[in-house]
Amino acid sequence: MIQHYPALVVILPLCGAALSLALTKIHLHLGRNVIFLSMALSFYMSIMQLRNVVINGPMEYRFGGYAIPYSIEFRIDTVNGLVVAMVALMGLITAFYCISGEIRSEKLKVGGAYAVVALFVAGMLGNASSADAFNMYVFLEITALAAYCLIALGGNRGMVAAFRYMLVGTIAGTFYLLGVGILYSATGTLNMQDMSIIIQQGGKDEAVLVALCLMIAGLGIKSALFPFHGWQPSAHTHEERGSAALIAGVMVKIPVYMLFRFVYCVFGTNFKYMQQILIVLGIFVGIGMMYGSIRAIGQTNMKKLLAYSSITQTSYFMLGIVIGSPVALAGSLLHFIGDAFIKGGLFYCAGAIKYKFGTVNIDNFGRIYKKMPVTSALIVAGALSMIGIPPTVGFFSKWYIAMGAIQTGKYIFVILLIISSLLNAIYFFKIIEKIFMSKDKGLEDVRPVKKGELPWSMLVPMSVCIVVIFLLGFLNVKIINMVLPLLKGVGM
Amino acid sequence: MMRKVIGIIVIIVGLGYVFMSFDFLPVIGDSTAPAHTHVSDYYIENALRDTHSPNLVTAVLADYRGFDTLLETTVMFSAGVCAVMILGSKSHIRNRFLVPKKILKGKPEPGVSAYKTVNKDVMVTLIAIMILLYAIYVLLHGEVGPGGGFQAGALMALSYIVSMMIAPDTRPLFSLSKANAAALAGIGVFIYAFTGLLTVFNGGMFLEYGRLPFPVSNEYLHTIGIMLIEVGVTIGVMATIITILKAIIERVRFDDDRD
Amino acid sequence: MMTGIEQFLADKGIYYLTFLLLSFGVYGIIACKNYMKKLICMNIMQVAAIVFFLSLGQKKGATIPVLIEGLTNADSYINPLTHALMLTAIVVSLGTTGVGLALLTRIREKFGSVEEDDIIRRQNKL
Amino acid sequence: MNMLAMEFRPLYAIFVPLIAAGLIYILGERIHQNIREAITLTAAALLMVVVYSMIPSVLAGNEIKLELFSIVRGVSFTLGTDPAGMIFACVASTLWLPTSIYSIGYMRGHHEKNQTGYYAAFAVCLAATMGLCFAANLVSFFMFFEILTIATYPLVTHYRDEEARKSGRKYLAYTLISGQIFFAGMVIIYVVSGSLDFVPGGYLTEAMLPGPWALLVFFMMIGAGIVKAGVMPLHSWLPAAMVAPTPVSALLHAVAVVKAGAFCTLRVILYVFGPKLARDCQGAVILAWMAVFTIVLSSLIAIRQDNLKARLAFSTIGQLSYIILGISILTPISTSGALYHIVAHAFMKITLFMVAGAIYVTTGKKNISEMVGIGKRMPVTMGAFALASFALAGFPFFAGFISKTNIIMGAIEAGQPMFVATLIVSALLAIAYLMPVVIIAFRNGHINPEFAQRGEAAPAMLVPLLIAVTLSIVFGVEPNAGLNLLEFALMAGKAVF
Repeated sequence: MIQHYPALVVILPLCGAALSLALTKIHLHLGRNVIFLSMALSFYMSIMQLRNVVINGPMEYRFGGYAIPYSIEFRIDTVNGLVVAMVALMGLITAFYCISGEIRSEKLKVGGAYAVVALFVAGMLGNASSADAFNMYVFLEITALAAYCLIALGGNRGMVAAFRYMLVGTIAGTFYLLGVGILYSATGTLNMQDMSIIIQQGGKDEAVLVALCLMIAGLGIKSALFPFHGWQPSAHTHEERGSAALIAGVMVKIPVYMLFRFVYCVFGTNFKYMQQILIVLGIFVGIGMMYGSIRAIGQTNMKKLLAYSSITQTSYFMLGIVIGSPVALAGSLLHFIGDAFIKGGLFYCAGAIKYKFGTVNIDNFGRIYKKMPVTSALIVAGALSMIGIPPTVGFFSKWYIAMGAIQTGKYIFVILLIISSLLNAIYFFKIIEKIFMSKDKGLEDVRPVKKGELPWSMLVPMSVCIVVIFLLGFLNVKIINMVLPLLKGVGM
Repeated sequence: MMRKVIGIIVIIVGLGYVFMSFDFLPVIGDSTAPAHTHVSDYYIENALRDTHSPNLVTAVLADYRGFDTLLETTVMFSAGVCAVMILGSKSHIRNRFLVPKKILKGKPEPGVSAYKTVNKDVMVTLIAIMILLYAIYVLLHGEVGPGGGFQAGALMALSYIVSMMIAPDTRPLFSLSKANAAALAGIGVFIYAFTGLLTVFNGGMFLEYGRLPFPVSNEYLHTIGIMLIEVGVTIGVMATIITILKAIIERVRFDDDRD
Repeated sequence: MMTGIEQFLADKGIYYLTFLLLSFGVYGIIACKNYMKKLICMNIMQVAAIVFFLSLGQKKGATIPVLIEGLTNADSYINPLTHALMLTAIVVSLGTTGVGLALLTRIREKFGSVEEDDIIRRQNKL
Repeated sequence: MNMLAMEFRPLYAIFVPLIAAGLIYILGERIHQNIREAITLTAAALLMVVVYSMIPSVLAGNEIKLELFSIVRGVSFTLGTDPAGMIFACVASTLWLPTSIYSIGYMRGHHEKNQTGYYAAFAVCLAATMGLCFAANLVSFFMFFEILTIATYPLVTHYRDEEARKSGRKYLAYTLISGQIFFAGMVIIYVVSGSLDFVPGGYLTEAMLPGPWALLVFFMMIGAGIVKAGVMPLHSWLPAAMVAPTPVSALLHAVAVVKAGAFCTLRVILYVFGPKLARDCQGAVILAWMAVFTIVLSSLIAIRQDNLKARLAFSTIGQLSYIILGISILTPISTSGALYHIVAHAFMKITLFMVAGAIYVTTGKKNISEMVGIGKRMPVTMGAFALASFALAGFPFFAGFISKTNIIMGAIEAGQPMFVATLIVSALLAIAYLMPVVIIAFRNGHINPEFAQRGEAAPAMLVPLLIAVTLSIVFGVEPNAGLNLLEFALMAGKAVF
């Protein structure tokens, strides 16, 4: 049965979402529980699939049973096996987190909310595991549509933010579609494996150059790379409380993974214009790292602060692609996976504080660590990992990125890495100071929470995030050894 | 104003330069271009043998790249759910259209004044039936002629819209509340996904119609497979269109509102 | 010189026009102030992408991709793959426009107008 | 002897305080104060037992090497005992017991808030210090180095008021920036040399870091050490950290943080760069002159300080630069002198801080000008202060004397007359800023009415004070008493050269 796992990981949340509305009509929580079951199953399968890939090599799955270039194909190797597992886990714990945000009044709204989250996760899972260019476009659109809805659910200002994000997102989607079209016109197939074989034979440099530029523009907009990041801060501040972690934590990262897949696996590294493109990308990444952190320092709204800091994180993942050495790539992949839990976790905290005290403004976070120990512990863990203090995953990913940068002689990126992690330190310790030390602002509970700090449905995801941040720290060598044989650097 | 004109001129000239300097696209219409020689001619030559459907587009759509169409239907479904979630909250807006319960209670017999516009109601029901019949034809005839699930679904929704617009106060052939329509859309998508799962349980790859469990020869299996997913697509498309329609209508205040 | 441009227009003119349509759509999205106009320009942009794909799939002197008894060689039918893909793109643009309309109704209802500057003014007051 | 039990001892040394910290933090609020203090004390005692049990094996020369899991691809998390590490570990573990007894007295006497947080952070600091001593490669060293920084932050900002936050910010700024630069240097070394393990005598060669690169990486690596050790241009976080309660400054200045800085410089220069490369790239000479500049300047500033704790802080900056000077002279004797000075300075300085704390708790006086005739009221405390001042000044039969003479002999052997002059002048300056306090305390002219009758400090503070003074004398008279620390120092010195 295991060779069916790549397909089932994506199909199960899809079926869960499809049925949830009908099942909610039968009983209020039946739809929700079916979605939890489907997500838990898909997470279990993604772990089994990852284990299988590590043991006996990449798996591929041809939909409809036809030969490779003629049917859609899912190709799972260690790189996207890890990404799929991360997305499945984040999806599961975010679904748990959304329990607290339920509007029990209308049956439709309960079933619909979970259906949208399940579709969102199914879209990202598919995006990570697909090996067909056009198929990725459709998954990209499913994720985008669900994201517009999740942002729109965050109240009236969310509507405007969702509309603006929709316009920008559709521009990005269309650019990506045009890139796929040009690649199809040059190579004749849509399967990435087949496409790279044809491109490797050469003679198609100009088409690949134009397609690459379009894709960088499209995927750059989607992942809020520096020059195209305009939509992100407003979108993240008004998100629906539960799913903010998913959108900021995971959705912003999937396009970076797609760009990695195209640049390194499809176009190959000895493509004529590759050096110039990587230099241009390097400039974007460099400015992006600085810009995100500097803007984040001045913010008082915690969600906006996290939104700006996720612009920096996107530049970290692109850093691996720009530096080009396999070690740097492995490092940025590790950061990719770790940061989903760090950024996701921090958004959970922002949501939890808003849920309990109804405020997002940092200044009146006075001394809340007494009332919210788990949240403050997660904020501290996230802060340490963003700065790069050893036991957490942040340190190890910075280590590999720095090593890659030094090996290829690109010292500018090491300096940028250090400066931006210090800038991160500034605004994170500002938050820590406010939480642990500033005067008590006497915040009282907005909602009568029965016992303890937060409903269990919020505490579970947060503690999972804390555990994973430290766990990834210890497992980093296994992950790197898994991933390294697969990556070949630029001009190495 | 000047700024706009300059902007447009810059775009025209810029794009012209790009297209002149890079010849990355094949000359239009020449059949030796790489786009036509690699994958698509395999489809043309083997479509009849593999999928037994003369309509190449349906063959590619439903069989070779069947997974894409499943995702297409999910896009439709997610658009429907999103529209409902966004517009769904305010239920206190006066329900403009007669909900079936009200109609069934006081059914106007022929001769009562409410029944006065006989011809409009009769005409609407006739048209609706005709549209529905044509929709079924398009659905079943999909793989031969240029048809398929999406058009059939749109047509079914059309019959609902026609009866709702022309005679709002008569009972349409079938009326769905917003929640039911959304649920139906979900079921449509599930039918599609379930046919895929059927083939998986039966030992084949996802959506490999050769492995459907029905006791029929291979040739017909593909046709049944395509038929099943077309039914799923139709239900999904119809229900989504109706959901979005009802969500928007309940929310928007028309100028000629009586209240 | 003239024949050069005519030759270019004959061969690649359609692509140039589709990209032109695309850039007008993008320009419209950025430049227009009214949200409804932005939505329409978004649709123009998506149509441009669809036209580009379909123009890729053309073959000179080929019929529609429904198999006819006598004809078997590939050159006589136009490329069915692009048409199948574009069905998906059409559905995606329909879905996005549907959600966009839903958003616009809520914005219109809450902010009373779909003009960008009114919305921003009222939004800050909110 | 069974090797296995010995094998994991360095790991036990790290886990004992860590487990204690966990217990204190989790149970802290629920259990009675005395039980919480009992946890700290038992952990301190246990730690001393574990560390002392390792002494015989290190003395015999066979080092324990414990390779656990691979922390980073290609580098594994290794712990190992070597003479230099042993000295620092013995000092830290020995001082943990008296310091915690003292802080119980201080905290209770001064009715401090959130004591649970204090004791938990204190225990984590000790765990990090143990990790520092036993780390056998740069990655694990950096790991514990950063944990120490983070663990001391809540201690520095103990009072949670605006001033404490400001000094906390300054402390973090200095240490984090230097930490990140250390990280970059570490990566460069790993890429260039391919290994990060500490090798006595260093393993980097001229070929690996050609020309100016060696100097740049040298200063990137010792930057973190210098900041923590408070060498002049980067010292300003240390006086600012005086805002913290006295047991914390005792920990900061005598036991953990400052010593970690000196230890980091020692590890980098002698175990990574190696004396030859350090001398070739002129790094050692520049460092030596920075240390000399710091010794002189800090002693002069110390004389003018009226607040007792500020004066002691500047004296710490001066004394630490002794160690840095001893290391950067790059001769066996001066290295062992510097190592032994870690021991001597720890005991002497901790006594002075405990005295300052005792005075503050019993009489509430902070400035020296208010302490006229305090000897009448607290003769024992001020007696200990006088003894410790003599020791610090380097009088014979005190711990300070041995380490200073070694460093001076090293300087003579290295042919650096200027350093010898500085060391002697600084001994005089030490007297200049410590003796006035003693003289004022025992003047019997016009006495402040408060000090008329005898009112010693609470026994919980007095006992650790006396322990510390007696130890500083014992280590002066018989350096190899019990823990034979001088033996370790000499062994380390010989091993490096």
